[in-house]
Parts: sequence; structure tokens; C-alpha cells
Amino acid sequence: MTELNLRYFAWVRERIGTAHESIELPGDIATVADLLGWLKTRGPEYEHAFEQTDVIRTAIDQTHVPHETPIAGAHEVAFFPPMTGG
Amino acid sequence: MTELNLRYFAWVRERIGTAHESIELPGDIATVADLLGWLKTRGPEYEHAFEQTDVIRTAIDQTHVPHETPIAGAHEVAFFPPMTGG
Amino acid sequence: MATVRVQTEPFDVAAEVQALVSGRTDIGAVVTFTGLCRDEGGTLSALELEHYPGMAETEIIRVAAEAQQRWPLNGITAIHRYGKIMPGDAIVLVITASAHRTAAFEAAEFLMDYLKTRAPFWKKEHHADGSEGDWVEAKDADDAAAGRWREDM
Amino acid sequence: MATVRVQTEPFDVAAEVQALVSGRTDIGAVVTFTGLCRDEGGTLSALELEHYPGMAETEIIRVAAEAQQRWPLNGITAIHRYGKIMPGDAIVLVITASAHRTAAFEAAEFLMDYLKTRAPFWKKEHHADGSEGDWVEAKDADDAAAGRWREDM
Repeated sequence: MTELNLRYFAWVRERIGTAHESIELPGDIATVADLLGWLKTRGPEYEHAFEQTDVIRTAIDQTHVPHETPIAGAHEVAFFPPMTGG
Repeated sequence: MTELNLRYFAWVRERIGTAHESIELPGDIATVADLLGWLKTRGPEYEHAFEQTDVIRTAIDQTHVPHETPIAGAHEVAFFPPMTGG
Repeated sequence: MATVRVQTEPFDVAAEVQALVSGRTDIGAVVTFTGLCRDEGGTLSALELEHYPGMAETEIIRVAAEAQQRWPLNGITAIHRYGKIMPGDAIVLVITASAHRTAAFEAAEFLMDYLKTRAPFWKKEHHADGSEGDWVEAKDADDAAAGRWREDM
Repeated sequence: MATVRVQTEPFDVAAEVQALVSGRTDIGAVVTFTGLCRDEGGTLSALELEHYPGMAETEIIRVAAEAQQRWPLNGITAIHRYGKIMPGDAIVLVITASAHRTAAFEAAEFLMDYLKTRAPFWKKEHHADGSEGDWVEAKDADDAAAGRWREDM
């Protein structure tokens, strides 16, 4: 079991109801996609936040990554909608 | 015979040695190209200024025109090199 | 040679340009882009900009470095605000300086296109009638605009 | 809605932007382009800009009107200086304002490309060593840049 910091932004944050949390990562979770699948089982608020995983953007340690990226060694994983800055 | 105001800019002005002059236009001059050909006969300074007529730009009454344009009705004809503003 | 800031405070375009060009005689072209909050025909009372602290700066610095590799630039300034922004107020500023105008224009457009699609900022609308607004949706047009700079295309 | 000026005096970019956007909440993007005099590695002491009074203003107004037909703009400012300009000093300013950034960027580039090839201004160089300089030659690249906006292409 590894401790992992999760951060949520914009409507992902609003739907889950928190901006960040620390979790104990189950050992069978290898990729970002695995993590998203597991998070969706944690309650209706997570299910709602991640109902369309293809629109969810992810950063590992503040770098954009695709969903198939392994999360081994990650300290912080962030989930958010497509960016709308500028 | 018609009176016509001629204006010269940049190195056309420098080569001719004047910025503007009024001329009595010979009746057989119909186009800008005719006018350029006639001006070249007026002395070595004109010959030098208009030695390469294809690089000379022309404006009739402050509007860019090609060399085949008739000059009938013109009040002011200006000759100058390609523009280098901006 | 890039100045990158993420801040709540307004910025002063003239002062930022001055900081970039002052005392230099090798710059021939300065392009500035300022993005402003529109009131959408009076329906919007404010935008709330959320960002990912740390990552926002990192991504903008990365985009600026890429612009400097692609174009011969004398300097780049990129400032992005967060927090509550009122209609008419500025959200983002990009400045590019180069010997030649084409490089300055292209780099500024590139920076804006990449900022919009890579920098972690999100806009929430506040409605003028007091009702809760929505999060602004990302536009396909912005992805397309960023895509045109791909060097493998 | 275009402000066009041909003048010897320096211009104040911030004041010109302010005049364009002040009190408005429908503008989402402002692009400024400032063209500056370079010293060409220390060899140039000044540029002397000659212009055709009257026609210079007329051509810039014509180019601005064409930009306003092509893009949805909230406003245009174009200022061109003439006379003696020292290295580091500004020669030309173009400002475009629009609801959207692409229109503002494209219109500003268009204005600069057309200004360079249509507005009757000519630059003469003054050398730093005191020798008489040459007239700057028109660049094929500028004609090509203007040519890309031709609508029949």
C-alpha cells in the first residue's frame, strides 16, 4: 500500500466535494485508468465526477499524462476537466 | 496642353533634385508609361531617376495605379520607389 | 529570457512592455495580446478563474521555452490572472519581442493557443441575475488552433 | 471605428489601447503591434522616414476599412510616424480589438502586411559612422506576406 495525494479541480472538485485527499492505493492499481475505475467505486459523488472518463484530464506530479500512464512512483495525481484558461 | 502637378519621393526625388514641379503636358501623352518615357527625355537626372521604370510606383491623385493607366483628368501624378514603411 | 507570472492582481501592459524592450536597440517588433472578460451581452457579472498552483506556472514556462526554440525571440512575457475577474478586466497577457514582425506575431499566437489548451486554468461564469453559472466548456476550436502548430503535420 | 494618424510625435501605446477599450465589456481580445527602429548591430544611428502627406492617411484608412470588412472587429487604431527616428524608438503602431482572439491576431497581421506594401512611406538609413546611408530596399518577403491575404487565392 502506497500513500497518494489526489487533487481535483473545477467541476471534478465540486462533484466530489473536496479539493484534495490522501489515499492508500490498493496494490492492484497500475495505471491512471485503473485509478479512475477504482475511484468510481467509492461513492455516487465519485461516480458523478468521473462518469465520462474520456473528458477527464490527468496530471501526475504536475505533468499532463494520458490515462494509460503507470502511476508507480507518483506523489500527486490531479484530475480536472479540459482547461479553459487564456 | 494641360497643366499637371508632379511629385517625387525618396530616391526618385533625390535623383531628380526636386520634390514637385508643374509641367505643361504634351498632347500626345496618354498613359503613365507615356509620361515616364517623356520625362526621361528631359535630362540626365530624369534618365537616372527613371532608368528602371518597372520598379517605379505611381499614384494618380493619391491612388496607386499601374503604368498603363490613362492620365487624362489627373491633377497630381506622383512617382516613387516601392514603399518601405511599417 | 521569459517572464512568467500567475497572479490575482491586475497587470500593467505598458510597464511589462517597457521591462522587455527598455535600453535595447535590437528589437524591431513587439506584439502584445490581452485577453479580457466579456459580459456576454450583459448576462455575465464576473468570471471566477481557478488554477492548479505550481503546475500553471510550469506549463506556461514550458510553452514559452518551446516558443523560444521555434522563433528567434528577444523576449517573452506571459501573465495569467486567477480569482474573480469583472467584465472589461484583463485575464491574460502575452508579449513577444523579436527583430522581425512575423516571428513576434506567430510566437504570440502560438503562446495563446497553447496556454488555452495546456495551462491548468478553469473559468466559471457568474450570472448577472444572481443565479449560479456554469463552468465554461472547452472549445474544439481551441484544440484545432493549438493543433495547427504541431511540427509533425 | 478606425483611428488613423500620421505624425512625427511618439505615441503612447497604453493610452491608445485605453481609448479603444475604455468602458466597453464586449471586447475579448486586444492585439497591439509596435514596430521599432533597430540599430542593426550598432551601424545605424537613425532612420529618416519620408511620406506622401494625404495619401499616407488615405491608404491606411483604406486598409483599416478592408480589415473591418473581413473580420468582426470592435476597433482599429493605426499610427505611423515620419521624420527622424532613433534606434529603440517606435515607428508604427497597430491595435485591433475583437470579441475573439483569432480575428484580432489576423487583422493585426493583415494591417501590418498591407501597411508595409501600400502606405507611401520610405526609410532612409543614417549610418553610425556619419557616412550617408541608403534608402531601405523593399523586401520580396513583404510582398509575399501581403499576397497571402488575397481572397482570390
